[in-house]
Amino acid sequence: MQLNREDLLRAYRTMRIIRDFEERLHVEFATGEIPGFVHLYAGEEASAVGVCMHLGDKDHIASTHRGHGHCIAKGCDVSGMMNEIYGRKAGLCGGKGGSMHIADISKGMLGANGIVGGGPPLICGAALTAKVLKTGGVAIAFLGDGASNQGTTLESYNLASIWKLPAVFVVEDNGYAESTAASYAVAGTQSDRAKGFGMPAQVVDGFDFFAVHEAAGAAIERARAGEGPSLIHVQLSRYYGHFEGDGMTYRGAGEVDRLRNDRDCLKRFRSKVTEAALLDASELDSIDHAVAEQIDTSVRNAKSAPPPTEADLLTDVYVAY
Amino acid sequence: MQLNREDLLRAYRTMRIIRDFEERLHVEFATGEIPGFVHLYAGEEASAVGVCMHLGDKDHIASTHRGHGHCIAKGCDVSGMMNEIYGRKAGLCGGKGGSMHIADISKGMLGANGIVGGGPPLICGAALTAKVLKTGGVAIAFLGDGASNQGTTLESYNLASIWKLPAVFVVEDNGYAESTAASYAVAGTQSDRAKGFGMPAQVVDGFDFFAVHEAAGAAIERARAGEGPSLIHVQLSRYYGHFEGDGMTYRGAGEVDRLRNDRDCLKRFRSKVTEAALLDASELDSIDHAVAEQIDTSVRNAKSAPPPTEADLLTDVYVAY
Amino acid sequence: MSKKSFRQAINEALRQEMRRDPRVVLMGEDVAGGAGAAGEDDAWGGVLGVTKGLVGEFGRERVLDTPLSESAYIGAAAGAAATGLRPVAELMFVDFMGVCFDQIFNQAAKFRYMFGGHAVTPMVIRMMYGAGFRAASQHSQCLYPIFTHIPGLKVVIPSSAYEAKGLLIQAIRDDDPVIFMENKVLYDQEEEVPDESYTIPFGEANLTREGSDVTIVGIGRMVQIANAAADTLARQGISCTVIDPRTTSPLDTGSILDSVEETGRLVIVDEASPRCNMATDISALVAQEAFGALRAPIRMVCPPHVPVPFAPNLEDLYVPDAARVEAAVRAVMQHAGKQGARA
Amino acid sequence: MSKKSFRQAINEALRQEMRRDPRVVLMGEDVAGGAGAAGEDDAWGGVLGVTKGLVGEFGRERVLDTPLSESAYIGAAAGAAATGLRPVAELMFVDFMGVCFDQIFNQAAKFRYMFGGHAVTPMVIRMMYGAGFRAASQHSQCLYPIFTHIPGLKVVIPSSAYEAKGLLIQAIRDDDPVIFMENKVLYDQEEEVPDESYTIPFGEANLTREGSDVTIVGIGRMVQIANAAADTLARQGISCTVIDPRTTSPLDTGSILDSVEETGRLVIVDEASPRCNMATDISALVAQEAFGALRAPIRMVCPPHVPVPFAPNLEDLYVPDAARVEAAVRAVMQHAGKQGARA
Ligand SMILES: Cc1ncc(C[n+]2csc(CCOP(=O)(O)OP(=O)(O)O)c2C)c(N)n1
Ligand SMILES: Cc1ncc(C[n+]2csc(CCOP(=O)(O)OP(=O)(O)O)c2C)c(N)n1
Ligand SMILES: [Mg+2]
Ligand SMILES: [Mg+2]
Repeated sequence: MQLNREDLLRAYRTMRIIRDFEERLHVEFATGEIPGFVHLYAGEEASAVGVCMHLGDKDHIASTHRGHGHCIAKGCDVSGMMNEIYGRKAGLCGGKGGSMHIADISKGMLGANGIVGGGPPLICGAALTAKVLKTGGVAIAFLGDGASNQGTTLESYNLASIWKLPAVFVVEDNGYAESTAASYAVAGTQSDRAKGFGMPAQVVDGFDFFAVHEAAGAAIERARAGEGPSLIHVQLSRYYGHFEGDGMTYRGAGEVDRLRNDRDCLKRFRSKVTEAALLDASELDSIDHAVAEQIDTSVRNAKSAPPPTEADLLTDVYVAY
Repeated sequence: MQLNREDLLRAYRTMRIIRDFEERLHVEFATGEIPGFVHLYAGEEASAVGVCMHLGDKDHIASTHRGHGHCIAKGCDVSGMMNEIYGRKAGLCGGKGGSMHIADISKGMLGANGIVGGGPPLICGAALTAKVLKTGGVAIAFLGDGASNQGTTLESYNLASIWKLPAVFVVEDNGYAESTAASYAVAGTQSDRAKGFGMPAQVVDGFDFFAVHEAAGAAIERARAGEGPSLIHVQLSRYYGHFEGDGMTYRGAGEVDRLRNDRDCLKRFRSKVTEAALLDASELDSIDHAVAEQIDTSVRNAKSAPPPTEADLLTDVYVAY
Repeated sequence: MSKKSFRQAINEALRQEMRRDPRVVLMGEDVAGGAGAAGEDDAWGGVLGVTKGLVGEFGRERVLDTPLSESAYIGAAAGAAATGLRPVAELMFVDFMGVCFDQIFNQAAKFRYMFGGHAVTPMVIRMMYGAGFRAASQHSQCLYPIFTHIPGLKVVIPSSAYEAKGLLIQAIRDDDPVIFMENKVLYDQEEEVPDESYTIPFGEANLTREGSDVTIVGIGRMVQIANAAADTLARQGISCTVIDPRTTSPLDTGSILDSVEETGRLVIVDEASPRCNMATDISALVAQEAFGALRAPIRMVCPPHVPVPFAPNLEDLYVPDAARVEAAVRAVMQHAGKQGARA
Repeated sequence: MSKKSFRQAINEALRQEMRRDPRVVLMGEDVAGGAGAAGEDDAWGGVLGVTKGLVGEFGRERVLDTPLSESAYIGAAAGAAATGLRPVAELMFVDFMGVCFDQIFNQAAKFRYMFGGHAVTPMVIRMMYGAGFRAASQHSQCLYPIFTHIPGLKVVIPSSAYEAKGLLIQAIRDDDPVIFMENKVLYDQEEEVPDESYTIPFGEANLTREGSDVTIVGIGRMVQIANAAADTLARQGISCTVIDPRTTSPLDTGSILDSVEETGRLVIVDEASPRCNMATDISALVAQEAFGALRAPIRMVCPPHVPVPFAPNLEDLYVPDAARVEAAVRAVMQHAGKQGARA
């Protein structure tokens, strides 16, 4: 897929929304106003956006506990998300799900997931639907390096492979599962694992939007063409702790600062498109301003929005019971 | 490990016991006297024996639903097994386990298993014990091609690998999981899967006792030396249905007959050792006769042995409650 | 209408629903059988032949043999259900739920609530349960109390062939995740089953017999045991109502409470392990909601708190039988009144 | 003796047992933390810091960080237990049991019975449970009724720091597989806890308060809710016995029955989902075994049959609180007698 001006602006805007969304949550969480566990995606934006740029509403994704970025990239309403994270009635899930369960099935977003490895089987199902009903859709599972050790994930590789499902497994390898390094917990390589299940794999630099975008394009095209699933090993990093409150003492000194300075996906995108004169810096600046305002508004609104009503406790368990 | 005369005689006798045990169960099952599900190992003897010849009582194995061969090869008492299969008080498990749950922990046999993929995690534990308590022991998981698709198995590969456990995974690939062909259900290859989890793998002809014995020897030596786990992909076949009662209509015409005639592990062993003049045919014949008698006696005894008593229903749930 | 086995009733329900609705797909280990093999296609039709013949009519795109990967394919059923198919997945034995439970109870069951009512997950998971096959501890369990415990699941336990067909068609048309439990001992049992398609609604108990002295509630196959006991007891002058709840979630609490209001006595027959099972669930319901009507202790007839043993003589002792039900009914009949009940 | 938090009490129990017995090993995700990472070792000590400091004393051979593979490492704990170690595995949240349940209920729990009494499997699986953390549907469940349902498992649910230490030491010394459930809301709660090691036997309930009007049984943290309610009720002239069963399997049925024989009234407070839970289990026990003593309906105070909601206001409504317990106690006190009970 060639990226035109519109695409580039959209890619930048989406990455910027994710970044600001997360940076702001980091600040707001510290005030104690945000309930529950919050896992921030800041630093990994190029992955969600590079992949989801190829997708439409008939395509499905399954996300993880670190789901905000995937949600935004897949088109979930940002203020609906913010409301959800604050536990508000106007949240995308009526305040019943929270950060770890944001979903919008109408957008093909099958949910963040509190269970590591929960998503890959679901994505086999979404891909099966696409295949049986011939929708032309594809289904993408995002998963972490930690999740790559979960049996549910590995079984899904095999199932997708033998059924030749239009699926893509995007392993977002940020080097850690909580405080445990992937270098300790993951034997072999992600690509060799894919091969073990008869799937092709690509390794990409997850700080580089263009690299992700290209690899995802190829994998998705392959899936749409009925040639079966594949895996993308995206190498990236998270800027914040596993969840808010994690002191990250397990990380090397200066590790995050270096990444932020030298490899940040937004900076890199900006210099690349401005140097190639594809976009003006001023255009990007105005996106930055607009996004800052959007996030600010959404936080302000969420803070004052009403919570669910008592009656909501009992609804939505079954379609009918 | 060099095989001396004693070893060769033991190997042949053990394979012959397994074969006769299973052939006889096939006959007896048809009379309706044997309760429950029975999965026969006939045809696969070279695998169990080729592996277990390297093991002592401090080494552990975990078996499968198709467990009789592994039990016998690991030294379980044959009449105790027969009694168990008939549901007798004198059975190895007091009649409470039956064919799918024969175990003898004192012999390092951690049980047949009714759950496909149940064994590999257990074997990681046995290997951990060996490592922590420095027993010098190794732990072996036998598993089928079907079980190689179970998440529990795949997770165990990774765990054994990152913990460098003294473990060996023996994939007994008989081409089918129930009626489903491995060619359909298993994407990739067993060796590539091992590689995906950072383990070396060997592929061996499972009709050839010597090939299995050699491969297992290397893998077990490696494990004992603290160099970590490995995988052996044993290619073999079962002579009977998935379980007794299976008409095997899914198998190609003459498939089993051809294997029995051309590749049988016992025939092959016999011709190899007699041609090389390592053993006399008469020695093997007398083993055949002795084994036939042993099995006959064990069946006769089991048929007339008493079942558990009513009180046994309630015992052995807890050590203390 | 003609005599059909429990197995045939289920097969027919699947066939009729697959004809009616192209979104209904089947998946499971060997549900067709013979995939990739050189011999006969449709070689198994499920491990006990329940789905035999369906691949012939609907093809391998709708009757999907799966690898031995329950998490992946049960999860796939959930994902497919949330995106437009209506899958019927087979778990083979309920005992295997331990390798895929997360996809059932944390995913499928919770989508709707977690997502604020925006998900619909119309899937059925069929599975065998129960003792009596000499299949030992890992192939003989009931475990429906576990599914009943989980909000978001519906749990259906048919007690006969007629019930199985109507309840399975209902399950397939239902928009929530349904656990459909088939007692393997019943597969060969026959009764009159209509040829045409029909549904039996969830949450409406069936009173298989009405009487005035004691209410007996049976679960699944235990309904038959309860009826057998009631036959004997009737000859001895004790008149029982036997209730088949059909579904444990939703549970028709009204029918049970109404009956106990009339009889004042309750016996529950449950083949599941005795702790936190359906017998305790129904007993607790009645002890809270119909206490004033109770004239005797509630008695539960259940197996002991032990795994299912292999040896036939032990397994026969393990499963509740009519004699134990009769004894329990007689005990509640003989109860002198409210005082001194603790026996 | 000094004030210690629930978290510290557990940490101390682990430390003392690891010192006492070299066969005791710990494993779980991030139980040490920082494995393979460039920064601090012992970086986490468990997701909420419960095992902090242990790797420093016992090293990485006995405090094992695991990959995100619950089936493999919980199963490894079972296999290790059967072969000579005494592992304490951490499942982190009970909600994750769905990815490894088979290794718990079909393997560890059944070894001894299936193998005719020849297996000993001394393992403990620690895990957090319960609502109150705004952690939503997949990180807030109780699920102990599921473990209680399974023969072969023991289930321990401490209600305070003192209880946690003594029960955990007992669990580690116990020769059967033990599920040890820690309510995450309690971690920071402090009370006097002896420095030396001590055990609290399983199957012996603790009567945290004795009274004559109503018996209240609470499970885990609900014992505290029950006590709070009993305080208020005492001021209103209603005298309650509060029973903490400590272990749901084995259950101290004798203490519960004896108390109900005295009070004639029973309220059970259970944070678990209401169907087939501990409230139903205990209610059914009493309705069968102490019926004659009952003077009022048994009342269960439980959450509704819904997943745990995220929004704080909904979660607060979800979890049983003292006000609901008080209302239930008042209701059973006001009950007029056996007639017309169905409200
Ligand atoms: C089945 C399961 N086990 C454990 C957890 C606890 N947990 C939540 S996130 C996480 C680490 C996940 O690591 P990874 O997959 O690499 O994703 P990342 O957090 O790095 O994005 C763990 C262990 C869980 N939620 N589910
Ligand atoms: C978890 C689980 N799923 C399904 C089954 C039913 N089952 C028993 S054996 C079997 C096939 C196993 O195939 P394989 O691993 O190749 O072993 P083989 O029978 O060929 O020796 C199946 C599906 C089971 N026992 N456990
Ligand atoms: Mg990670
Ligand atoms: Mg096989």
